Amino acid sequence: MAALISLMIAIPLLGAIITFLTRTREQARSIALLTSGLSLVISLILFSRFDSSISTIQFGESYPWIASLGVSLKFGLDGIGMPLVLLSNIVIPLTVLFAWGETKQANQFYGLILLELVGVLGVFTSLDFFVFYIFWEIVLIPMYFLISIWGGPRKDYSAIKFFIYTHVASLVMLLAIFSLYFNAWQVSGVPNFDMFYLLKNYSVIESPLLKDAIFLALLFGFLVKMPAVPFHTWLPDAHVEAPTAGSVILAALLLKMGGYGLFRVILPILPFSGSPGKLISLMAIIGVLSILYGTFLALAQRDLKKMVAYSSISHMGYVTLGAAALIPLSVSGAMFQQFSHGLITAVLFMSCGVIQHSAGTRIIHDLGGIAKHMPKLAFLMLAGFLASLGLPGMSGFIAEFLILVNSYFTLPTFVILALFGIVFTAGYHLWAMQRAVFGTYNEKLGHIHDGADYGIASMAILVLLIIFFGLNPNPVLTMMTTNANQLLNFVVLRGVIT
Amino acid sequence: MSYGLLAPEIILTIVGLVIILLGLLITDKSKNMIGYFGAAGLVVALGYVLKTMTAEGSFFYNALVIDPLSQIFKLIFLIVSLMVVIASISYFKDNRNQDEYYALILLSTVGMMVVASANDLVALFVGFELASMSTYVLAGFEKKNPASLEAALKYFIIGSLSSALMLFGMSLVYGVTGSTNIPVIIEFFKTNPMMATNSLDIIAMIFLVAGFGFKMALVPFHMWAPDTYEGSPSVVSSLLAAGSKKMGFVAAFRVLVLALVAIRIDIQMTFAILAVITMTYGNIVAISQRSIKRMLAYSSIAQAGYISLAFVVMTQMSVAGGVLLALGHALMKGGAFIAVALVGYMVLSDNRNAKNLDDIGNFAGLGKRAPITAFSLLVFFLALAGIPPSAGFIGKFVLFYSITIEAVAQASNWLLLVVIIAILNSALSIYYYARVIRYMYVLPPNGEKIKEPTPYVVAILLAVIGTIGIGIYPEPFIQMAMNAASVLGV
Amino acid sequence: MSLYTYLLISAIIFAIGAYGIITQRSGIKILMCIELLLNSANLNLVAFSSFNGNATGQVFAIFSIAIAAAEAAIGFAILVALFRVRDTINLDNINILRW
Amino acid sequence: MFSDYAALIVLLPVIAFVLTLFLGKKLPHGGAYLPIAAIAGSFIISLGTFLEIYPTDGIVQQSMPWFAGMNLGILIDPLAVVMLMMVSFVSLLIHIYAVGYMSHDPAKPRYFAETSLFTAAMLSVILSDNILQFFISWELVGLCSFLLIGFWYHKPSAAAAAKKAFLVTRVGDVMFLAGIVLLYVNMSEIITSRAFSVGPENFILQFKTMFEAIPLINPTQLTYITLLFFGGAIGKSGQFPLHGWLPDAMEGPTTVSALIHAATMVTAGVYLVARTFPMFAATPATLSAGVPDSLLIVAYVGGFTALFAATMGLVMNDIKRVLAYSTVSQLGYMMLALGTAGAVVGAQAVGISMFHLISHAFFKALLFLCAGSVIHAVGTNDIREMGGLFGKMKITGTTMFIAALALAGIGIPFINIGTAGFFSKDMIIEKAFEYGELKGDFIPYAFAIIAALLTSIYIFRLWFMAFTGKPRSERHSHESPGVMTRPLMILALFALFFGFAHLGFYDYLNKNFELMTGEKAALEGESLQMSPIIVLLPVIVGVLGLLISYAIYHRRMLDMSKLVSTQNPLYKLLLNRYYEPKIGADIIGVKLTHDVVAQSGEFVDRKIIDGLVIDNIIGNTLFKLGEFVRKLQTGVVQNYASVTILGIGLLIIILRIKFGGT
Repeated sequence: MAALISLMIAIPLLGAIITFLTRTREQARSIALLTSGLSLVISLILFSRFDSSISTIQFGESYPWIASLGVSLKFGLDGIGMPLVLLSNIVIPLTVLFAWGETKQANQFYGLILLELVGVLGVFTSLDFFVFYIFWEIVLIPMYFLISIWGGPRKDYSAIKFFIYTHVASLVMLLAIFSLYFNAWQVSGVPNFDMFYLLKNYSVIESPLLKDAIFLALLFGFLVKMPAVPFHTWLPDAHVEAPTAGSVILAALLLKMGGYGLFRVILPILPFSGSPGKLISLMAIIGVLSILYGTFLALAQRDLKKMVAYSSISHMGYVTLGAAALIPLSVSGAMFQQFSHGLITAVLFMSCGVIQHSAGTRIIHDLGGIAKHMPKLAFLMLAGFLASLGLPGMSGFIAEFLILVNSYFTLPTFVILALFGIVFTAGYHLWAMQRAVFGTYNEKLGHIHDGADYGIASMAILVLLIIFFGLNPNPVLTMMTTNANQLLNFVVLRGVIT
Repeated sequence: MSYGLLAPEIILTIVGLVIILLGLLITDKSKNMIGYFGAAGLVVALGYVLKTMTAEGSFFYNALVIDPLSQIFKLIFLIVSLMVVIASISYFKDNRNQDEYYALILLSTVGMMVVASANDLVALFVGFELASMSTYVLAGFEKKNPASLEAALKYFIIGSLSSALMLFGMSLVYGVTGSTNIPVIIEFFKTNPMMATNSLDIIAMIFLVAGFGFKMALVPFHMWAPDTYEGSPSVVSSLLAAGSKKMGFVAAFRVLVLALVAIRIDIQMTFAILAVITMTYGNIVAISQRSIKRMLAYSSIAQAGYISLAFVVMTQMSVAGGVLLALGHALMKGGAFIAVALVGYMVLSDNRNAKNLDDIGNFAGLGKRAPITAFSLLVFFLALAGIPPSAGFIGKFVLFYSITIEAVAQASNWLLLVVIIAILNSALSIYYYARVIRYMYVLPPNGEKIKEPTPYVVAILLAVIGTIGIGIYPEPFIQMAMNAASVLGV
Repeated sequence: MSLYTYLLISAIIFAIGAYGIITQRSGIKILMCIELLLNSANLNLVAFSSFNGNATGQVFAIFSIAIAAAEAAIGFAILVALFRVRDTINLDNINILRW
Repeated sequence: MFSDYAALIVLLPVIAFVLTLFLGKKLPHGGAYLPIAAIAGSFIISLGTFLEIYPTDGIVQQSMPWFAGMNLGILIDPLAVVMLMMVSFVSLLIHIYAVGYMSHDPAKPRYFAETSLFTAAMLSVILSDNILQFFISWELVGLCSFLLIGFWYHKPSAAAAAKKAFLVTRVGDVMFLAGIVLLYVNMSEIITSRAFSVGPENFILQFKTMFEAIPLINPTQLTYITLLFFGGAIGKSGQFPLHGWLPDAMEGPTTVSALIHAATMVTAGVYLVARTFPMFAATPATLSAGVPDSLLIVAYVGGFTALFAATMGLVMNDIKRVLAYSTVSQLGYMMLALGTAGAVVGAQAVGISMFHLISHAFFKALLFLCAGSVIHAVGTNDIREMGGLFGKMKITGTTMFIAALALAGIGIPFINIGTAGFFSKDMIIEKAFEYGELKGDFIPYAFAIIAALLTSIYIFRLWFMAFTGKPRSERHSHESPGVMTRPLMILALFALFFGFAHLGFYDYLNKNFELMTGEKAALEGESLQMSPIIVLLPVIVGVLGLLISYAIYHRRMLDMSKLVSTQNPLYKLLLNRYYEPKIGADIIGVKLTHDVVAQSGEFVDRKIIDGLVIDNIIGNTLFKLGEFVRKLQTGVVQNYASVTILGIGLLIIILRIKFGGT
């Protein structure tokens, strides 16, 4: 059973192709659920066999591909990738389940969702920069279609903005990859796109300016994806227009690619960059700015979904902050935030989707009192919102607590600033709940009713997972910590922070 | 001396001539067979070329050479011609002038192949003209269609002007060096570097650039391209954009090495400016087009900008990248034009008197009406935009990579700027591709589902397989391109 | 006569041809101007051939003249076809393909 | 034996929560018996544990690692065990009462599930052996409060009050969290510097570890930590200036008000200060550094709140609001006790404060349940519409009078007979006086004694207005059913007689911190001998308040109409609650945060970053440029030729310039 990872990627790919070719939506969704479920099973097998105590790559696979460029298909998992693989495999089947009732071009819809799974799994498992980049780009296309075919009124604008904006970022990142590759080639005389190899040779680059340029280009690529302020403006548009399944995947998985890049690529080279101090400050500023800016913008929103979108920006700010703090536990907290936010934001977007579907609007002022007719939704949505505002006992709290507590060692000012955001975070969540879900029922909405059972079921599963990981984060946190420790060995060795 | 290595050219010439002869002998009805005959000839030639990918040889007093560079371009030309011929079986079905059409395509292909092999300015010029003149006629082949004729006329006037300019440039080069043999010329400049920078030589160089630039559709020699691509029959546009355009590149690769030897940095800068302007112009203007062929024409101009980045640094890597992108572009653009031809067929089958066959509105709901075509166009567009895994991505990847490493190695900011502009352009291009994709997949169809004619489908799928195949398994192609680049000795 | 005289003459012919292409409206005249351009190059070739002392240039010129003839033939053919459809060969009016 | 099952104290109500939530609909009374049984179980285990550890002065400690060096654990020391018994007991009574009170509500399962979860969370707060678990439970308590205040979520005012409660306490919680952050950083620095060793059984945020490390923590940092903790306590216990949510919280069912906003949850803030009292007590050392003494701040905030809330209690017309302000005021007393007595008698202050906390829990729960009974009967909250109820509701009237007496702290000094409040509150006032003697600062004492007078006035105003005089509404009211009155009687007994336990209580709690750390806390100074007038004064003001209210509201001896009118600025100020809702919610919440900051952020984001930069500058410019350049393609072939030739000319010029020409 050596090739589990490639099997895990191949199954949904095959599923996607079959799904595209099916004729009825019943077949399409069954195949989508089946293949994503199989992928989940494989990831669970991997997860159960994963040794959390070692930081090296496990389940490594390598196949030759483009020898003249030194590209090979290398896959493997460590504590950084494993939780995100698990997350992807949890979110996608649940998204399929949530969107069980999709009727418009159903075979394409489910096929695209499966392709997203293929893309993110590839990103989280590939250890060759070239392959990584390919998967990184592949992810864009299904999402573009998901937005532009199944999206809202301004879907064209949003879809293309999403596509171009993030594509530019990837290309800038590609430039940096070129430079790393060239550098490593010069060192050894052998072309090689191995990710670790390229990153290891980063320190050999002589010019500090070039080092910083490469670093910034990579950072830009990841921050746009996350997205961090001020590179975030594609996100609200994309989310508002995307169909619920698209939003869920976008927020729960695609944003995580940016964070993954921070841990996989940025942190290993950070200590060797030309001016680590400044770059750390830069990351910290961007992190805190994202937290506060996202919070205040969320406060200003009238559209429930847009509010959730801005809250994502705010939450992803914690990831940047935690990564910038360079403390093992803050970094693992940031990793955990990625995992946890993936689960939480899925619930939030699903809630928005159910509301949109049955009430026909997401504008907070036009809603009101829907809990009366949608008690199950109200309950799950409340759980999601509470998790999102960082209620203890839910996974979000663990992550934010670890980040805040540990970042204080190196970035005290930023932590204090971030703490200010917490009150307002609670503010907009509760304000939205109060206006939209509680209060007097707005009779103009007509007769509304709870979402379909499969939607509610998938939300319930997510909520249970949020609570489970909130009470017992160890299954994923341990492996994250192992890798965070290993990542930061360099930091300590280089004396970047004392 | 064995002429075995020239077999493809010889075969094609013979087949072309036989087709003309056949045309005189057979009835109009049975002329539909001719296409298959032409395709068979191309397949045989293609087989020969593939067999001799790494062969070397020189003929006719060193006027023609066979080397990896010539072979890979011959491969491109043959594939494109094959696609075009196959598609034309449908496009020109029941046309009573089919024989001439196929003969011209084969002869123009021979012309292009001669250019690819040319090692002497005379051979180069002759090949160039053979290919050009055949395509002038092809562009105006729909002789009842004013647009087609106008396209041919514009193509012809600007083409002849460029030929004249090129010839003038060649005459100057000959005057300075006393030879028309390219290696001899290069050797001359190497030994007399002072000679390389006199005014005559610079003027000569610019005239040559103008001549090649015309074929490449490089700004400011591009003006004919949109009109011609739009007006010509779609299959001919495919040949022009995918095939004859590359002729300019192979000629430029062969000859401009000399420029590299001669005047180095400055030609580098000039090409960089030209390339940047070309790609930006192409992309910006493409955004607002409603005619898909015209949009593809501008996109083709933009692609020419990317490929000519290879001249900016002229390293083995960059030339390899240029060659790869040329190969990819041939497949993608060739396929795309053929797909547009299919859409035209579809529109005509809706309404026999339809105008503006390639209007973007006709692409609405194509995903439902002609799924294979739509999917193929999707692949081509994404590949043109440089999304992996595709030939377009691999080509751009190697090309941009080669520029970046030069920028890094020379610590050259402006080179870096060039790459960044190229990258932004590449992202911008997504905009207009995505627009068509939206029409194809998002908007509702305005007609019934059609049965896609087999020849078109075969031709398009050939291109799709090539596009994706190179993306998924680029190794042999990269090897080929690297070998080709090594011929230039840069 | 020195080489430069030939070159000068050829340059003048070239300039006339170029000027003609830019300014003339009639398709026929433009064809003639193109011929002028080609012939200026031919003049160059022959002159250089004579001064370089090898025959390559003259060979080249012969090729070029042959090609020019073919080219002119094609040009006229296109113009004739166009005239049949549009009743004009005034190039200013032939602009349905633009933008 | 009981102590081995200590975890069940929390887990039983949790299980009841889950079961009631999902199965409640199918069970009689909305599944009310599940939580009742579970909480009874918790109470029995608590009591059993108490009986086990009381004779031996033992404590219960159980701990297990959680994540990232944190732990989950149980610590039952005297402080915790008395709280456990109180909370589980009061909660049990209120649950029983609620079976009657909520009998007509369709959402009973949700109600009982939520109160059950609340009880679990509150018990978990009490049991926590580390500050993180404490914080988590604390937040869950806040969550339950949010849910229960908004129980009737279809009422906009209830939804708004729930939100306000959560947000305002959140401000405190963030401070608390900041305190934890600071504490964690200090602790881990101490641990990594190896100045301090932790055993394998010790965890970084465990109270035990924290207290042992106190001497090593930088005093300034310690002050910040304690002040931040106190910030959390201010939020949770409704101290000034974060008191505003508590009166609004009365939007929930009365039983909730009784359970959460009187007896248990709001005391969590006091409990937090008590729990971490050694840290607070360690701060005065930094007085010289110019940093204020944490206990001093606790005392002042507490004292001021006691008075401040009492003033508003005087004018409220909503029966529950009066009680809410009374709660705020009494919580102020508890804080005051911690602050002043802490300075006088050190850790014994915890006992003093906790005793008031527990006696307050009894009589305030009683007051609320009585109020609930009244509301149940008359169907309104407004005391102006009540009156003459005593004749119809004898039990309620009597028990409420007892509770009022306890709240007013009435008893007979020197022979030690009195209500629970008499013992607990008078002790606090005496300690405030001692503090004045010790430090020469009588301000806290002044706060306390004036507040005592006002307390007595407002509570008897309430009682006289509600139960005496003529009925002011038509509604036919009647006594509540037995399931409601029986808990009233039980609580009344406690309100009357719990005070006699005070000596034992003080003794037991004084050992608290010694038992945990194993160190004997130095007893600071003997109690001063007090002059009789000081001992008498609290009772005197209590009685005086009763008489004043009797005179005004029963006998109508004074015409209050002049004073009680919106023309009177003071009355208006009080009635508008010092304009706190306006300032807090409207100005800070809506105007400043939402309208100014958030909307301008939105403007910047959409119009400038996105609109101007992305759409206009980049997008539109490119399109316009494209449209313009496009027109260059005129379609006239001579122009094309011109461009070609012009291009060549330009290239030649560029290259000639480059070379300077040869």
